Amino acid sequence: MIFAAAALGILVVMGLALARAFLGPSVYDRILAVNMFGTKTVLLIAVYGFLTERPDFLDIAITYALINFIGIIAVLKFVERLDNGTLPD
Amino acid sequence: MQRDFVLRIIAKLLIPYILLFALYVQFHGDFGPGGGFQAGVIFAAGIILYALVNGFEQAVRLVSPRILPPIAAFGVLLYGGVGVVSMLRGGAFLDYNLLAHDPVHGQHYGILLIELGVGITVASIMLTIFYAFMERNR
Amino acid sequence: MALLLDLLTTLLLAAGVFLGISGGVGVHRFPDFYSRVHAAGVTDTLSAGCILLGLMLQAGLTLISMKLLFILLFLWYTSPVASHALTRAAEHSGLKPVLSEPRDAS
Amino acid sequence: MTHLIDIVLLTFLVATAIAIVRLNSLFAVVMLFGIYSLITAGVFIALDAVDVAFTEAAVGAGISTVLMLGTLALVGHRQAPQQHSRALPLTVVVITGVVLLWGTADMPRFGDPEAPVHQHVAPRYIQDSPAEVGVPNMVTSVLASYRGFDTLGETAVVFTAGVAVLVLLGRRRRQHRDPGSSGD
Amino acid sequence: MELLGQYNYWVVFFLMMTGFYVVIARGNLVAKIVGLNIFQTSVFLLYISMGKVSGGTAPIVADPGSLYSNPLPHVLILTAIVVGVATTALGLALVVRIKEAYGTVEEDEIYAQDDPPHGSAPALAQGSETATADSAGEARR
Amino acid sequence: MAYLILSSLTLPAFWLLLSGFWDHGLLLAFGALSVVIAAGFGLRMERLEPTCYRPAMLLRIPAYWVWLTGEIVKANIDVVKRIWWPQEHPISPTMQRLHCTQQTLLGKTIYANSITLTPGTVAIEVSDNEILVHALSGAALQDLATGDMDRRVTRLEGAR
Amino acid sequence: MSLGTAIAQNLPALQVVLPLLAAPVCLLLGRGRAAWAWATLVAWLGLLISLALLLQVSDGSVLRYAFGGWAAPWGIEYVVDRLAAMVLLIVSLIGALVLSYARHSVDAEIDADRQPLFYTLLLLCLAGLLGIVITGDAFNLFVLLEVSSLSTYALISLGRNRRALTAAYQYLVMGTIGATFYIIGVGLLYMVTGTLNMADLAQRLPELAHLRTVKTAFAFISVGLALKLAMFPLHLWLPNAYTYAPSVVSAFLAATATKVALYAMIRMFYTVFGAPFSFGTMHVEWLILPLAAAAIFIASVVAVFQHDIKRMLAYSSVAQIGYMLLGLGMVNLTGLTASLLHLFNHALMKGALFLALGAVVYRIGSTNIERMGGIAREMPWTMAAFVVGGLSLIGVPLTVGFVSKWYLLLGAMENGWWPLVILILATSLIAVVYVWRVVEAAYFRARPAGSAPVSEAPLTLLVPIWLLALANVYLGIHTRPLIGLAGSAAADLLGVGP
Amino acid sequence: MTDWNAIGIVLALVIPLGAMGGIWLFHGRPEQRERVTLVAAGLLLLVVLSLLPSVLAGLRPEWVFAELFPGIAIAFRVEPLGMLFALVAALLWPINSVYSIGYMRGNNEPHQTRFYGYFALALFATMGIAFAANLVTLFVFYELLTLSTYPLVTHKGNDAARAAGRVYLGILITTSIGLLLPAILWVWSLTGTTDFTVGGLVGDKLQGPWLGLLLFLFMFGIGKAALMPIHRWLPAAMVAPTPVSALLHAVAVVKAGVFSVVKVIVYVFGVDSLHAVPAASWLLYVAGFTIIVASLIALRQDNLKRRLAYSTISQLSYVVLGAAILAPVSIIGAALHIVAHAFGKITLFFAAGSIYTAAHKTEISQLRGIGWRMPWTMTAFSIGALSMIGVPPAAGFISKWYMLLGAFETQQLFAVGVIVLSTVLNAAYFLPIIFTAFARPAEDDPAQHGEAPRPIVIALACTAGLTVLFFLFHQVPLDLAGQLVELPLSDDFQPNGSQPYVPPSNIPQALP
Repeated sequence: MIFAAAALGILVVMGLALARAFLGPSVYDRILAVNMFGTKTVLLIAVYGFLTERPDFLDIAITYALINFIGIIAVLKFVERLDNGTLPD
Repeated sequence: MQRDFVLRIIAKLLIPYILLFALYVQFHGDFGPGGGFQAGVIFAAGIILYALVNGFEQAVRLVSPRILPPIAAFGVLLYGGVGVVSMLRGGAFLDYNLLAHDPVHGQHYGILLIELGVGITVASIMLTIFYAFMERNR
Repeated sequence: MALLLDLLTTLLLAAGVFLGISGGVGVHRFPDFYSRVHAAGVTDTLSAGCILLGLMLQAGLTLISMKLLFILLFLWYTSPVASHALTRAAEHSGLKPVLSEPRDAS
Repeated sequence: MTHLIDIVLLTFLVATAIAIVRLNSLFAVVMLFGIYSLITAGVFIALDAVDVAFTEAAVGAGISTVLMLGTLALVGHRQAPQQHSRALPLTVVVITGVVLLWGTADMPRFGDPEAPVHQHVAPRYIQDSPAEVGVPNMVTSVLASYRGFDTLGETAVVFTAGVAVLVLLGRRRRQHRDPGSSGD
Repeated sequence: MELLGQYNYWVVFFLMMTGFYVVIARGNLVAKIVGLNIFQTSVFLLYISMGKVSGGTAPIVADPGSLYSNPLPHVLILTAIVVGVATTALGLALVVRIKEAYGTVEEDEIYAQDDPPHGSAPALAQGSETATADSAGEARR
Repeated sequence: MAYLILSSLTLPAFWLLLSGFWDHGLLLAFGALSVVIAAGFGLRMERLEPTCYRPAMLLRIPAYWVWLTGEIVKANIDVVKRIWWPQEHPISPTMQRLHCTQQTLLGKTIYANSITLTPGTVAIEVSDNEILVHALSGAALQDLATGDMDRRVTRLEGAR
Repeated sequence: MSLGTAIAQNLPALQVVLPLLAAPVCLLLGRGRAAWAWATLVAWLGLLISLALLLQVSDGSVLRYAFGGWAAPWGIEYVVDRLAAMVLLIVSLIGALVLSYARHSVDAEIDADRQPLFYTLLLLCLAGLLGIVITGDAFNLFVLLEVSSLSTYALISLGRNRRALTAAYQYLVMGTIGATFYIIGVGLLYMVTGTLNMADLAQRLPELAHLRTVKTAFAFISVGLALKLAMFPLHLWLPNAYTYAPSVVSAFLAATATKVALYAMIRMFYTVFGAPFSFGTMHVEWLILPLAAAAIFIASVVAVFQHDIKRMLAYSSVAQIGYMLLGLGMVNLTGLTASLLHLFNHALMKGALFLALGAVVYRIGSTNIERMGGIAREMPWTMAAFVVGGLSLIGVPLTVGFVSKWYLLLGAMENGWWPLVILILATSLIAVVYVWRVVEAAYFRARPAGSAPVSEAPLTLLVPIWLLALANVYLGIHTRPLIGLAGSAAADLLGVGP
Repeated sequence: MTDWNAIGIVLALVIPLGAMGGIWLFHGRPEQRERVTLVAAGLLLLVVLSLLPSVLAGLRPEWVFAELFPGIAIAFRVEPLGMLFALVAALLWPINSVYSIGYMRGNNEPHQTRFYGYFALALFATMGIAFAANLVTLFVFYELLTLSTYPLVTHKGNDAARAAGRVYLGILITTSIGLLLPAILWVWSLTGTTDFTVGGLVGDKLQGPWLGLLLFLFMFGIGKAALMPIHRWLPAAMVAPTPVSALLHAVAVVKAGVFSVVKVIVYVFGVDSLHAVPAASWLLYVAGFTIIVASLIALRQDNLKRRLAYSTISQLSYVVLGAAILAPVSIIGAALHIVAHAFGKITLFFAAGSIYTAAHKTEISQLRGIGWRMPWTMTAFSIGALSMIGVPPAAGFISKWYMLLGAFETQQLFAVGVIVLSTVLNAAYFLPIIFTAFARPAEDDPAQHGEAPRPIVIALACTAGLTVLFFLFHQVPLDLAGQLVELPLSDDFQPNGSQPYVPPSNIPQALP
């Protein structure tokens, strides 16, 4: 039960992050929100594993964390290439 | 070279573990989630991280794009080879039962090998694709 | 003992979720990008730590715990790097922070 | 409980999808697509499809997004405003959607263990594969053994894509285009 | 719950149609690819939804007597995901080449260049430059 | 060399802890192979761009972590307060360049990461001997400016 | 276990696996010439296999091959019946001829460093197409469809004109939508039946025919495949794709790709859903017939106004697909026979025509009708083959085109659809017009001013062209085997005795 | 194929085809090329003649090339009408070849290889039409003839020629695919066969108006018969060099049309069944209309070849008329008219070409006094013209006579009237030419020219002679034509009408 509550709580955080991602306003806010969303997903999966008593999903959580990180780095590398003054919103 | 070293150092620290994790996923696909495809992608992702952080020239020195297509071809052929061997042993294509004396062992070997083929192909192809995009980006 | 562990887990998870929600709220309440980074940092560090630790307590001294530990380590390794890279990129692109006092140039 | 998580995640998905339709910045669209994939992967986990979630996370949120970003870096992230009327696409989409919804009426209930899907082919995989194939992960045994040829095809698809991308973007010795093609 | 017994499918269909709409309504070639991905991803959801068994668990052998979800859709979708990423990669590569060849990735401008309606083609290519340039200032807030 | 020792210890450990099949010959063989591959890549990267590793660091780092965790907890509490009770605990974002004394890149990296890891402060830019820090409040920055963390990291680095 | 037995027992698998595994080898070979030789060898071996398969099933037996030794609904099986064998034969025949032809043409049109890749893709495409034909699994069909589609997109994009890129992109988007629609349909079918095997589906669907889900699935599969086979309003990708692709690719695709998609559609309508459902319940012919008629008429007319001959032939292909669909929609034995015949014959004629155009491109670098003026005097053999193909396209007796059109007319008359008879005749007349334009330009115009004199195409190009052209004539005269095959395949489909 | 006759059929087809190959082979060597043409023409004549005895003896040699589907075959059978047609074509090809050599060389025409090559191909098609055993075969060779003559029509290669060629091809192909092919299909779907059958195929299978419709499809589908209003291609085709106009548009092509018409009426419909259907009688009126109107138009043409062309249209409709009268005797007349008109019209065209070659004149008004400069030519012209009008001792008389006989016998007063009126009109447009050529004094004609080159004159003389000879010795054609309607025609049957004709009892006497 506690896991369920925790999962719900994490979902709430994810929702907040998602809202920030939609709202922006700057591209960095979005990236930040995406990153936050990703790490919360990692936690959610971990909790979910315990919730369903199949904790061997943790590999997926590791993958998520990894992919999230690489994704963020890729986004930042992309943003770096943009010429000044033409930031996307 | 000295700019942005935080990222580079952490990445370099992490990448061997990422690769090892990928290989873990590769070889434990039988027991848990994962398998050749996921492993291949993660392996490629590890190298991609390196390429992102260190730039194309440096990444090419780590893994040359020229060797990748042959590796990918090898992966497909490994997969197909398992099928061909099972065919030569008198079974149908990809009938792993015939790969060992015990069918279940045969299945196990067969699955390991073809997963390996998938992993090799996927990793090298993903990297090839990424390199191709990155090269244009220079 | 088991009850104690459960209780501890409950506490840790609750703390983690609370911290997470705090971070989520902070991301909305704080005025500019740079300050939001701090709020996000809350969720990435202690929130994640509490939750994972709580789970580890449940799993005991097993491989599952080790994996949870790996996740935690990974998060703690990468999240500051990501934040740093993010703010660095923002700074470079000319995104100006909202500051309460003039920027110290020293 | 898993249903609740499922519903919340689906709600996130819908929100993301709507945002993708409404946002004009390609960059944001691509990033939201990354999120979309990530949420999808979450839904997959909630629906017990761990292997799929694994793959979707690695591919959709990872490789696809990275490739899209790489493309944006090359082609620019600006998008021209919509000029065409949206009536035609909307009509097509609505018709397709209505057909699909019409078809749901006779679908088995979501999660129903009595659904035909769970009655015919799958039981053998679930009951016999551990003995026949000897691999605990049924997805792996189906993927690699029962439907091993599909997987060979899948590998071939990946290989094809790699070769295709090499054909398109690989290093070339000389350009071979009609005049009028302007490099960027 | 009985009434909403198929909510999953409904949502999935909505998502599918959203992706489909993006594919056919957007003129930007990259956006089309994104739409295609959303479309396909939603189809994956459809398959996985039908494989779910209430109260079931992931199809990896666990305690005896567990109820497992159907592994077959998972296998199919694993394959489909791979196909999807392959298509995406190829599509994006094409977009890159189109950009190099035409200088734009907007469908209308490409058609205008290939079959100039009446005016000169290059004039049309500048149409998009002003389209989203106004976002720069906004981002500095 | 240091890197080789480091990785020859941690990589197999990582594998074994992930795998959990400690008595499965085939998998152990694959594990060995995998470790060799991963270490091979690591060495290759190391050769392309060496980082100065010191085995001694490995011994000192747990203690640092414990201290850092404490800092993180404190900082978290501070930020959470500012989030929920903005009236009582208003934020006052500040940005400042701080001196840093680490000599190696690794050391600077650890310092910068530590700064970022503690909520309330973010290292934006690291240059030769300065770190540009953004802080949520002047107090957080003041803490940092005392140089406590800087010294600890430098000690961890084990300067020659 | 001797090699011979292994091969003999695994022919259905080898048909697809051989080119599939030959593709990476082709990539490993690395040099254009070696890759070509290897690909050609493989293609000819594939032709031999398909001939052997045809012989094995010519008595009406059905060959079933279970991959991995897993029996049908659990594993993937390959099914070869007469219909499949026939389509396999034409695909592998075209593959073998096109590859034999490819060397010089590819040398001229594709950079040397791209050539191994090109042959790799061509082999993959071949493998995918053959697989679609032979597979008995609805999902496996999708996978192989994607193998062939992806390689096709890349092959098209190799065309020299930059519009090849947009054509490939357009095809990619539409093709992917089509494939996605297809898997939606397959998914819905799976949802109500629990199986993916076509034979199994066919067995289970009749009792589920009342379900809306099945009907929806039918609609999606139909639309998806219609996109792939360029059915009339969904054909927009085809003209550009065929026009701007390299010559070899145009020939290969025009002769095989849409045919295979049509084959898949026939399989779905007749084998999986069954004619009673497809036509009795869904009345898909009410949709197909008007669209096919529109395709035939509009595309034919549009073809007349094209300046680029490749484009003209592409529009003609749209029209010809209309003919095939027309036969399909007649829902009688004759119509279906006509459809299958035309499927086969159109591959022969379009193969010959596009290969001949490839030879023209090889020499003058263009297929614009203005620049082809008087070319027949300089390339008499090439243009003679073109004329033979053109006559076949028109449907002149003693060519294969006549055979299929005749059966089409018969099918229409059998149903008493006289307007269709008139339509078929009228569009044949339009075909005369567009073929004649080329003949007039090539034979009765002077070479455009300032064009350098050219010589006849090399023998390596001419031989495959002429093999196809002669096949057009030979099979137009000795019609028995083909008609027998198509007729019995159609009878198999309709379940009305051999 | 063991039978000589079957071999004969094959040879009759192979020889022209081989000639075409040979001509292409000797591209650029005129001597060899012309020799090939002549040798092939001679051989063909011999082969066709060799088939004659068996046909006269009542045999019907057959050769099946390929059976495409059950009931559809490419097959050949030599029957009397086809024999007659083949004979005419084979007889005139050598003569025409001689003429062509003179004409082409005399005018220094380009693309001679193409010319001779397609000429041989056209002959191949003609032979195929003549011997076709069923509608499908007929159709195939009919189309081949159209296509193979296109290069000849557009021989000049200028825009005018190409435009004319487009009209030519457009009308012929459109009608054949749009009307003839459906008709064939209809027949096939009705009867399951398309073989020409004595007594008709569709006789009892179709009712009144439907039969009329089928007849309509056939008659206008066979565009080469040039029934109005689809006659436009024929004047258009006159842009071709004269040998083409001569052999093809006086003999092969147009005769292929009327030949097909007769064949269809006799072997597909059957005279009896058409007789029984009022709806089929429109053909008579259309034919009559065409005869009269075409003659009237011919009257107004000043260009010699155009006048001849319209004359051809008119004369072709005689054949149709003869068939449409539906009396056995008139059908004999129709068959004979195919021959008679061929001889006459080829002579006229030869003469026109001769005038063009020697004097480069194309208009009738320019011909004043030319008769004395080119006596051979104009004499032959006169004989041809008389044959057209139907004056003894020229061939035209015989055929017109039989037709008239049939018309009287069936009391088709309309037909009688048409024949009489048209004879007057024929005279009206031919006699002035002769008059101009011989009786009007030559005007200022600075360029002194004499007779045309010798090959032309020889050919001209041959055909003029044939025209006369036909009048005198028409037994063989008559026998053949008699077999067509299964009438035993005795040796002493004379065309002077002294012996009353006894109609077979199975032919209805009264008008429908």
